Amino acid sequence: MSELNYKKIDVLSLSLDGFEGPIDLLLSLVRDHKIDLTKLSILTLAEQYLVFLDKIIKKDIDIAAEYLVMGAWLAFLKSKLLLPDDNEEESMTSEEMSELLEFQIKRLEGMQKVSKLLFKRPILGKHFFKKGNPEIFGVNQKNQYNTSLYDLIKTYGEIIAFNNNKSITIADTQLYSVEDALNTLKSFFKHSKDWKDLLDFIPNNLRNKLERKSVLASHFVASLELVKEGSLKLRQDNLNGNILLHPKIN
Amino acid sequence: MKKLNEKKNENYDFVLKQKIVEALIFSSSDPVPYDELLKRIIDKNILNEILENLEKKYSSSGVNLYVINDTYAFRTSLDVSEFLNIEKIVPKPLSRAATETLAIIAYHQPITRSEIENIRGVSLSRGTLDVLLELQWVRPGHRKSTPGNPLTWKTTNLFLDYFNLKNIKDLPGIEDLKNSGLLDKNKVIFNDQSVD
Amino acid sequence: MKKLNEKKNENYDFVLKQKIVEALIFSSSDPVPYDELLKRIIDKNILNEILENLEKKYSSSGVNLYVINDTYAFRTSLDVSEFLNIEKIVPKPLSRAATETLAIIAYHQPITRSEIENIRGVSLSRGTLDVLLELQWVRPGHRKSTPGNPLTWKTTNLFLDYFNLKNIKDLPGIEDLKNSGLLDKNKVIFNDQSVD
Repeated sequence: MSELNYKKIDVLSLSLDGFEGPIDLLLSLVRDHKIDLTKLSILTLAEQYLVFLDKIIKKDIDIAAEYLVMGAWLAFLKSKLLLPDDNEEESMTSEEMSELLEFQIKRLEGMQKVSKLLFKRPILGKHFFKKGNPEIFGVNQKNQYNTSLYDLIKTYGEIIAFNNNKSITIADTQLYSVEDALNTLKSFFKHSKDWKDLLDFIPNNLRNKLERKSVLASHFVASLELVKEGSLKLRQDNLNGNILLHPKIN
Repeated sequence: MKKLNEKKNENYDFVLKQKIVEALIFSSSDPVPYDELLKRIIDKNILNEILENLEKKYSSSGVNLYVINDTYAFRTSLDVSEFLNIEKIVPKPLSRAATETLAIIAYHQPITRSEIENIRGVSLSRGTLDVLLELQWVRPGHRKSTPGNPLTWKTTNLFLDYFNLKNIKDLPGIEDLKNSGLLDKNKVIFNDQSVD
Repeated sequence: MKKLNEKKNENYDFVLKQKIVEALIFSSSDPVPYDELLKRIIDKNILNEILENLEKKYSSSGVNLYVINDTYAFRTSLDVSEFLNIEKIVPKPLSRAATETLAIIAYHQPITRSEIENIRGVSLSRGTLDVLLELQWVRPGHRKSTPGNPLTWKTTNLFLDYFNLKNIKDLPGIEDLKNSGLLDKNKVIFNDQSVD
C-alpha cells in the first residue's frame, strides 16, 4: 500500500454516522479511491478499513459491534493473504474469503443502485394517478372497511406491549413511603402539642437528594391526609414560608 | 409536404390535449369545472370538441362522462349500475375495539369471550363481536371443556382471504413484531393517549 | 332467424359484461383482483377476452388499463404525466435504511429479517420495516422451514402499483442482477447466530 493511499484516508471525515454498516463503509472506500470493483485489491481494501477503524477507535470508543467484527474478520483475511496458505484443512481459503467479501460489496452496491432506480420510476400520485372519485359497489360488503394487515398486527403489538407494561415490577428504592410518614407524624403528635416545622421531620443525615425530597414529599402528603382526617392543622404564614403542623385537639 | 407535417402536428397536439382532459377528469376527486379545463386547453373550440369526443367515446362504455352544471366527471353508466348495486360507501376503519378483538382472536384462537376480555382488560361490548361476525371474519369454534363450557371463537377463511394470508401461522409472531418495531413499549404509552 | 337472435343476445350479453368489468375497474381507486371480476363474469374465457378488449380500447387514451400481477387498475397515462399538475401527494422521503431494505426485499423476496441484515451488513433498526409495513409496500410471507421457522417478507401489489410495475420481473435491472449472480442471499461473511 502506497503512502498516497494513507493520505487519502485522512481526507475521509472520521465519523461512522454516514455509513449504514461496515459493508457500506467498505463500499465507500472503494468509491473514494475510484477502485474498479472488478479489479479490486482485497488486501488494499482490508488495510484501508483497518486504518480507518484504528483512527475511529481513537476518536470514539463507542463503535458498533458490527464494525469491530468486520475489522477482526478483515484482519484475519489480511493475515491469510500475506502468509502462504500452508494449512489446507482450514475451513475457508483466502481466495474464498476475498471472493465472499467482494460479493458482499458488489451485492450491496447493486441494491443501492436499484433502490435509486426504483424511486426514479414513474410514481403513483406524482406521475400518474388513480381514480379521483372512486365508487364502491355495495354487493361487496367487505369493502366497507379498509382495515389492513398492518392495522391488525400493529394493534396486536400494542395490546401485548400494553400488557407487558402492566406487569412491570419496580425495583426497591430508597424512597420514603407516605405510610411511613403517616406513622411518624401520628406517633410524634401523640406526645407533642406544639407547632412543628415540616422540615424538622427530615433527618439531617440524609445525603441523597432524592431521598430528602421523597421524605419531604411523603411527610407533606401524610400531613394533608391527617388534615383531611381532622387530626391536624397546617399553617403557612407567607408564600414560600415554612409549613407548620399542629395537632387538632378535639 | 410542409402542410402535411403541420396537419400531423396539429393532430398530434389535439390527441395529446384530449388525453390530458381525459386524465384530468379521471383523476380529480371532484367534478372538474369547464373553466378549469379551459385553463389547460386555452382554446374553447378545441375543448368543446374534445369534450364532445369524450362523451361519444364513453357513451357506450361501462363508464360515462357526466355533465353536471358545467362540471365534468366519469361515473358508472346506468346500464350497469343496476347490476353493480352501487352505494356511496365511504370506507372506514374498523373500530379500535373491533380491531383489538379481531387481533386477539387471530393470535389466540380458539379463545373464549372472557379470555378476550382478560387480555384487553375491558369487557366486550355486544356490537364488537357482532361486527366481526357480520363481516364473517370470526366464527364460533368448539366449546371449551371447562366449567360452563364457554364457546370459543376463531377466524374464518374469509378473514385469511381478506388479509391475504395463506395460513394463520403466517401472522408475524411477537419476536417479529419486536424486530420490526411494532412492539415498542415507549411508543405505546403515548399511542394510548392519542386519538385513533 | 332464431339463430340470428341468439347470436344477437349473446353479443348483447358480452357487451354488458364488458361494461360491468369496465365499470368495476374504472370506478375503483385500488387495483381489482382478477378473482373479484371472475365472481361477476363466471366464465374465464369471456373475462380474459373482455380484459384484452379493454386493454386495447384504452391503450391510446389518457387513461390506461394496468395489469399489476393478477389485479387490474385504470391509471392516467404516462404520456400526460407532465401536464397533470394536480394535487400531488408528496410522501415524506424514506430513510436510506428503509429505501435499501425495500429494494432488498423487492429483489430477494421472500427474504427473512436476518438475511436482509446480512446483505446490508448492519442490523435492522426499529422504524425501518414498520415504515414499509405501514405504507403497505411489504407484508409477511410464509415462514421458512429452517430452524426457528423465521418469517419471510415480500412486497405487495400496492408496491408494484406505486412504482408502475407489472410484476416483480419488471423491477429495474433485475435480470442483470440475476445473471451476475448477485441475488444470492445465502452468501454471507458472518453466519448470524440470531434467530429471526
